[in-house]
Parts: sequence; structure tokens; C-alpha cells
Amino acid sequence: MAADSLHNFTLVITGAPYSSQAPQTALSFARAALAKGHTLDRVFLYGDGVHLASALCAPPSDEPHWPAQWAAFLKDNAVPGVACIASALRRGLVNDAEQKRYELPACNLLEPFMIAGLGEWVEATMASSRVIYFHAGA
Amino acid sequence: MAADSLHNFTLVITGAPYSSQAPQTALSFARAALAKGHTLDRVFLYGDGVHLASALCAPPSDEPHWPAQWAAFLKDNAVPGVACIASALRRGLVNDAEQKRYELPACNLLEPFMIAGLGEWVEATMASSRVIYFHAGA
Amino acid sequence: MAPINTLHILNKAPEHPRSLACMSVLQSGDALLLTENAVLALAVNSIDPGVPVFALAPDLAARGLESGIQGASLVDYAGMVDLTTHAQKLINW
Amino acid sequence: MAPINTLHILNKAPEHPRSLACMSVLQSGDALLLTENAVLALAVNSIDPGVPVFALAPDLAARGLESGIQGASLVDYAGMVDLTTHAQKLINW
Amino acid sequence: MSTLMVIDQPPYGTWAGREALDMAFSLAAFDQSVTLLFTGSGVNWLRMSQQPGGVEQKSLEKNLSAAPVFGVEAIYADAAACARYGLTVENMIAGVAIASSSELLPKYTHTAFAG
Amino acid sequence: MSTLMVIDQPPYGTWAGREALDMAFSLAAFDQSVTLLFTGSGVNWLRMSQQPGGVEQKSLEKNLSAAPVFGVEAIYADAAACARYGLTVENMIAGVAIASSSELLPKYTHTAFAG
Repeated sequence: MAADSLHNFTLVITGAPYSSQAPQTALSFARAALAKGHTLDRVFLYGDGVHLASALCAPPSDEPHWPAQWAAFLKDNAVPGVACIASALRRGLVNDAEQKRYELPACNLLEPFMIAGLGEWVEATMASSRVIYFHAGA
Repeated sequence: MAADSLHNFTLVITGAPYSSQAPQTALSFARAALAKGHTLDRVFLYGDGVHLASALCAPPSDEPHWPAQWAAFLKDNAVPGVACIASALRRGLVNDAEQKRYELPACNLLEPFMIAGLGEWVEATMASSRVIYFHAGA
Repeated sequence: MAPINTLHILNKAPEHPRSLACMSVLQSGDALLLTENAVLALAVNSIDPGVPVFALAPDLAARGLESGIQGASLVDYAGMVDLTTHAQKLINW
Repeated sequence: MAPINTLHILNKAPEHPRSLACMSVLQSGDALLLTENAVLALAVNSIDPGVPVFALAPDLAARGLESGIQGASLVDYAGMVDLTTHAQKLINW
Repeated sequence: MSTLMVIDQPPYGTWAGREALDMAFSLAAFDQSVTLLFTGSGVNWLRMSQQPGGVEQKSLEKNLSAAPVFGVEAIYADAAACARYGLTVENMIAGVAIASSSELLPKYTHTAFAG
Repeated sequence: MSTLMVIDQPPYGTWAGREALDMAFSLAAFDQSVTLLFTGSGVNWLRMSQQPGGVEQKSLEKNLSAAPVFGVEAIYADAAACARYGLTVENMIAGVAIASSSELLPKYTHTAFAG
């Protein structure tokens, strides 16, 4: 891959909002990358990072709503956002299909986030020229 | 407080299940404490520990279901389990009252866990003779 | 059991900053209980905190360390409860 | 901008084991980008990784460290993007 | 009961310190004795002129400045950690006393970290 | 693309290493070149005779033993970390090669930690 040319990025977020700074740094990076003409292949949430796709966060009104900000960014820019299914099921993040399959009382996945397997991450690493990981900082 | 006599314990869990070992160690400790005749004043979930009260976890069938095991333990022994409201709202854990207040699409609190303020923790530290914290290990 | 002033309960691996902080404040009359990741300290040769050391046996066993461990008394969860009630004071690191 | 072989992006405080691991593998031709908690390394006097050091300005400013910082070039998020595309390879610690 | 809340994680990168501060304020609100100790990389909470607008967070410096109002008895900073991070009376927020963690810890009946 | 998955967190106490292993297995399942490196306290994954029944977890030793079957190319352990934790050929699981992290890292085009 040539340096300094236009790139197709994959962002992997493994740190949870309101616990780590990862979702904020990733969003600032994502905005800056698009502003420079680069593209985002997809955003993949893994481990504790899947909490970013929760539809039920209600942070104090004077704090940023990271799930809502991320969801708006993904919609506005038609970037796919995918939460790893194995991480999500363990941590209580489900869409309506998983709700039915596991007979759970509700679903809490925030649109436009999707739930899919690690194959999405593998595909992304192959399709993009840069993969950046945003981990928790402690 | 006299050592070696019967005690009233408060357990505070700040580590999330499927991310830290805290909920498992705390549950084994809680069972052992009751078996010795001690009492549990209450269990308080704080920070990332509030994820233990999620009704939507679906771990692989060959892994323990920590929220379900904890919920059964609390019911069987009539021990109050309280998730801190500020930690819970930030992290997407809500009961039906908070769902209505914040106009959220669902609620995901697992019974018999309750949601309440840090005053519950303060009360617990005053009411019990031993407060034990179960933090994440990394 | 000898009296314990402060029981320090440590669950972090030896590299963790809080583990180092815990080791640096132990005083005569205290005791140290290693749980979860902290039992790995017993695989590191240089550990000598200068106070009685206890370690949670189920955590040692999980990590393949139960046999041949020196320098620590093994306890189960019931023994952990006893330590917490026997000590005058607890610090959970 | 000088060529960068591997750009090491570090977001952990200086005490974190992964921060120490990162510092120990830097090679000539590499560069180090400090973000989030890792910018605190610039408050510690002894930091000299032997490769070009960059630091994310918004993270420095948040921590009261933006003015008078020596030993690192400040970048904003756009500059961080440029570093990641300019480098041949990335490691996110 | 006298509580020592210990903050040993740096500001902004994690929420644990923020939540420890909430715990301290709650104790004080219920008229319980509570003291704060900043140690390790947690002493970076105490640096003056924090400008967190660029990372879209609230100022923890401002947050912490409410401690005396809430009734927090004292704010201590570990001497060795301050030295390591270049914190001196010149660049530290007001109202912080320098102490040694090992001398402070035995003085409280209840010690807590937020995570 | 050649991937080096690095596991630097100890087994059982956190899930990050477990999830790193899943990432490695996924790459292998899609016929991508992947190698595992255990370093820091992560080398404790490699100790023989893990008995996690008492902490109600699945054996990570057993989990890891599936790596060659899945097509993981090699498993390396950092020499310095093994020495620190007393890991030798006698008490380490089979199939692990000893290496130095600093020599290994430059050889892969993609390096990842799970968290």
C-alpha cells in the first residue's frame, strides 16, 4: 500500500463509552479521515466496545451521548457499524433476531449498528488498507 | 467491630461479567459467607459492575450465566441487589421507570436487581461491619 | 490464627501499578491475600512482601499453580471469609 | 515528513505494562504517537524513546499539558490521520 | 467510620476516577467523614489549566473544585507520584496537601477505590 | 497480510485473551496467516495442568490446544516473560516456540491486541 495516498480505513473499537475514551478518539479520528477524502470500510465493535451500540444509554444531559453521536455519524456517511455477535451476546446487547432466538425480554441494539460474526472483521482487514484499533486506556 | 464474630457484609462489585472475574469471586464469597452464618446487608453494583444486572445476556451454553446465577442467589436468600443509577444510565441499564423517564425503547434490568442512588452504598457502609469491593483485575 | 491488623486483598497481576502500590505499603501486623490474577505473584521468584501471605486455592488451581507453591498459605472461599472477619480492617486493591 | 516504518500508537499511562512493552520495542525508523492517557509520559522527565514522538494536542490540552511541552510534535486528529497513512505499518498498543 | 477514597487512575482516559469522586461527594452529602487521596498516575487530576473541550468532556478540575463545598475533609496527593509527574505548588490546583500514601492509609477505617 | 495476535493479559482474570484467541481462530478459518504471541503476564496462558473448575470457567489450556487444528501458524512466547514467570519446557504446554517480542513484531504486516 502506498503511503500518503487515499486509504480505506477499518476502525475497531474495543473500549466501552463512559468507561474508556476509545469511542471519542475513534469518532474524532473518523471525522478527520473523511474530511481528508479517505473512506471508512466499516467500524467493528469488539469486546467491551459493543456497549457503544446500546440503544438504552441515558448519560447526564451535559455529557456527550456517544452511542447517539456514533449512530448519527454512521447514518450520515453510510458507514457500516458492526458489533461482534459473540461479544454482544455475552454482554447483553441483542437485536430482535437474537432476542427471539434466545427468548429474551427485550432488544437494545441501536440502529444503524448491526450484529454479525468475526468474519466481518476478517473481511474488513482484507478489504481496507489501514486497520486502527481503539482500545481502553487502562 | 469484634473480629471472628458474626458479621453483616456489604459486597460492592465494580467489575463486569465476561470482562472481569469480579462477579464470580463475589458470588463464591457470598455463598461461603452465608454458609458460615454471616449475613449480607446488600450487594451494590457500581461502574462497569452494573452490567451484572442485565436481563439480556446470552452467554454460550457451556459458560456460566453470571447474571442469572446472581439473580437466583439474591432471590433465594432475600438479599437486596442494587445497581447505582448514575453508572447504570450511562451504560445503558434501565428499569421501566427510567425507560419512561428518558423515553427509551426498552428496559433491560434483571429482577430482583433494583436501581437506586449512591445513598444506598453510603447506607450500606454504615449498616454493615465489613465492606468488600470486587474490582476488575486488569 | 495470629491477629491481623489490615488484610490487603489484591486481585491484580504483578505488573499492574496497583499491585506495586499494594506491596509498597504493607506493614508489620498486616496480611496479604492474593486472589484472581494476583496469585501469579507466586510464580515470580522474587516475591517476599514481609507479611503473612494467603492465596485463594481455586484461583491457583485454575492457573496450574496449586502444586508446589511456597511462601503462601492456601485458602478456599470459606477461608477467605474467615480472613476478612478475623482482620481488624480490609483494603481491596 | 521523514518516512516512518512502524507508527506505534500508544494510549496507556506510563505505568501501564503495555506502555513499558511498547517503549522496549521501538526501532530506528519508527515513530511514536501518544494519545489519551499516554500523553502523560511527557510530564515524566525521563522519557526519551529514541524515535520521533508525536502527541495528540486535544489530549494534552485536556490534561493541562499543552503549553511548554518538549520532546514531542503536537498533532490534531487530522495530523493523526496523516501519520497513519504516511507510516508503512501501524501498531495500536 | 472514616473513609479514604483513593484515585490512582488518570483523568479523562477512564471514568473510574470520576466515579470515585461521586462516591466521595455522596459520603459527604450524608455527613460521613471522607478524604481523597490522589496517587500513581491519578495525581494528574491535580494539574492546573485543564482544557478538555477538544475531547468533549467536562472539566474534572472544575468538578474537583467542588470538594470542599460538598464537605470533603481533605485532598491529599502522594509525594512520590507528584515528583514523578512534575507536579509542584506552582502547577497544582489549590487546597491539596502532600502526603505519603503509606503513612495515610493506616489512618482510615474504610478505604475504597472506584474500580 | 500476515497477522500477529498478541496476548499480554493473564488467563481467567479477564476475557481479553479469550477474545484474542477467537480473533486468531477466525483469521485461520478464513485461510489468513495468523500467529500468536504470548508476552507479559499473558505467558501464564501456557502453563500446564490448568484446573479452572473452582472458578467455573472453561479450560483455556484446552481452548488453546485447538490452535494448530484451526490453522494458526505458530505460537510464540516471549523469552523474558517466561523467565520472569518460571515457565520452562517442563511446565509449558507443547508446541510453543520461545522468541523475543522485539524481534518478532517487525515481521508481521498486521499486529493486534484484543483489548
